[in-house]
Amino acid sequence: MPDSGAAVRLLGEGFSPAEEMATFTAAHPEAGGIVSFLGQVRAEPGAHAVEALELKHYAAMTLPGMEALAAATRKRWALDGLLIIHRYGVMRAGDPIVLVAAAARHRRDAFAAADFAMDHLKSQSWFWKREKTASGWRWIEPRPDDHRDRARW
Amino acid sequence: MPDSGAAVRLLGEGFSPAEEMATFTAAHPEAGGIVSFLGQVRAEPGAHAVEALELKHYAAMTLPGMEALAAATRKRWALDGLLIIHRYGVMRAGDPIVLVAAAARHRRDAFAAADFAMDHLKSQSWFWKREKTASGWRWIEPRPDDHRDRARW
Amino acid sequence: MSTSGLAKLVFLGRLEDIAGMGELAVTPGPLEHILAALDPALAVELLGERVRMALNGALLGDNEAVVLAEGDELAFLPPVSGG
Amino acid sequence: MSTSGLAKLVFLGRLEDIAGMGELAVTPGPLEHILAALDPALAVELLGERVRMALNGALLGDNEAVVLAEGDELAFLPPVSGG
Repeated sequence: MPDSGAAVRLLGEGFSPAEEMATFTAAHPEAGGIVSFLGQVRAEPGAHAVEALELKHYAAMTLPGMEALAAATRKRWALDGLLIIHRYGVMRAGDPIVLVAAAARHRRDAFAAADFAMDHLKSQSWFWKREKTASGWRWIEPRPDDHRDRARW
Repeated sequence: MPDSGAAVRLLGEGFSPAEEMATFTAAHPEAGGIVSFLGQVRAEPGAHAVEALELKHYAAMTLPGMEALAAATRKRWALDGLLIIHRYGVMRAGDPIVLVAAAARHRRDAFAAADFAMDHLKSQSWFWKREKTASGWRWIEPRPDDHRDRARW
Repeated sequence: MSTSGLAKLVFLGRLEDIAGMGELAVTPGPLEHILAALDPALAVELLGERVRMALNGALLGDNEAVVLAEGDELAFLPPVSGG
Repeated sequence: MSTSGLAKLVFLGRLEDIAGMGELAVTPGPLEHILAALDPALAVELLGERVRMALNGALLGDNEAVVLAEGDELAFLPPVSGG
């Protein structure tokens, strides 16, 4: 959607957050501020270590839902640009999962837009997550926090 | 301050936000989320275009003040790491001015810490700014917004 | 078996594990007839109150009667994982 | 002129432009004596109510009496620019 200035991508392969941020920043010289959120697979030592994480999506709904969220975010705040990248598939410790970046003339808009997009991505996007630990694969249930986060807006 | 996990730098030369973010991210594999704010010199076309921006600091106070802000930010939220980089000197359109990044286990802590640090950097740090336009250099006065931003916390 | 003339069920998240498959081609018709032909343990999970349904990518309301036509895709969506 | 035996005034932001210099070596003593020896137009600006003072890097309170000793550095800080 080049006209809307929102770039939304659902990726089955790894990506480089630093490269994506450099490209996004270079594309928005008119923005005074850029806020980003990077979510990555947490590296945790010990018995509860997650060896792998898998995110499943549903082609008919996941990307369309992300695009609707991007449109709603851009409508709510005055942004110069918005980037939403989300992985699916199997990931390991340190792999990036999600990158959201909002470019705006005013700092407060950029912070609020990135925060809003993340709360809704986490609580409403059509992703199902399972984790592999020493005891095998386990599906992850939603946390009460997710609904509380979304209710902030 | 390697022990506190806060890196605070006051730079007279340009820097690469993408490289800084890549290094910071690689240093915090235990963090699930990293929020960053990048402030850059806005490129504006037309008669009001800013040809150059100069930030002056005061050696006896500016960096010590940034370090105190970093310590206060780390004390207030549960962070794995905090990065604050600020430029001084003459900059041109597109040049990075400030980069703040907060790494945390929980997304909300990372957002709040970066937002808090930026509000205080902008309203309380010892920087004086002047802009060069077609009509010459002009000192920039504080905006009422800065005090309102700081009063949020 | 050709899939022409059929509809499709899609099982997401843990429902895929329970079903032992991600998709199932079914004969079009009222949903209750389709579910009646499945393993009852799976049917119970599919009708769980936290499982939502989407027909051809559009979420359905709680009490909508569902009749699948040829080519329809009905997805069963357990709660998303958040995080 | 050697700076030994002297104190220093530091002018920040627009005060540097008004002073025409960033720093000025002065004879130690009470601040009012030092200001009295400056260009009156500059002295008025330095005493502006939005200008704060810092002695050797530490902010001073509003009505603190200031007496500079040898080697002291007194900075005049206009409001920061924010943004």
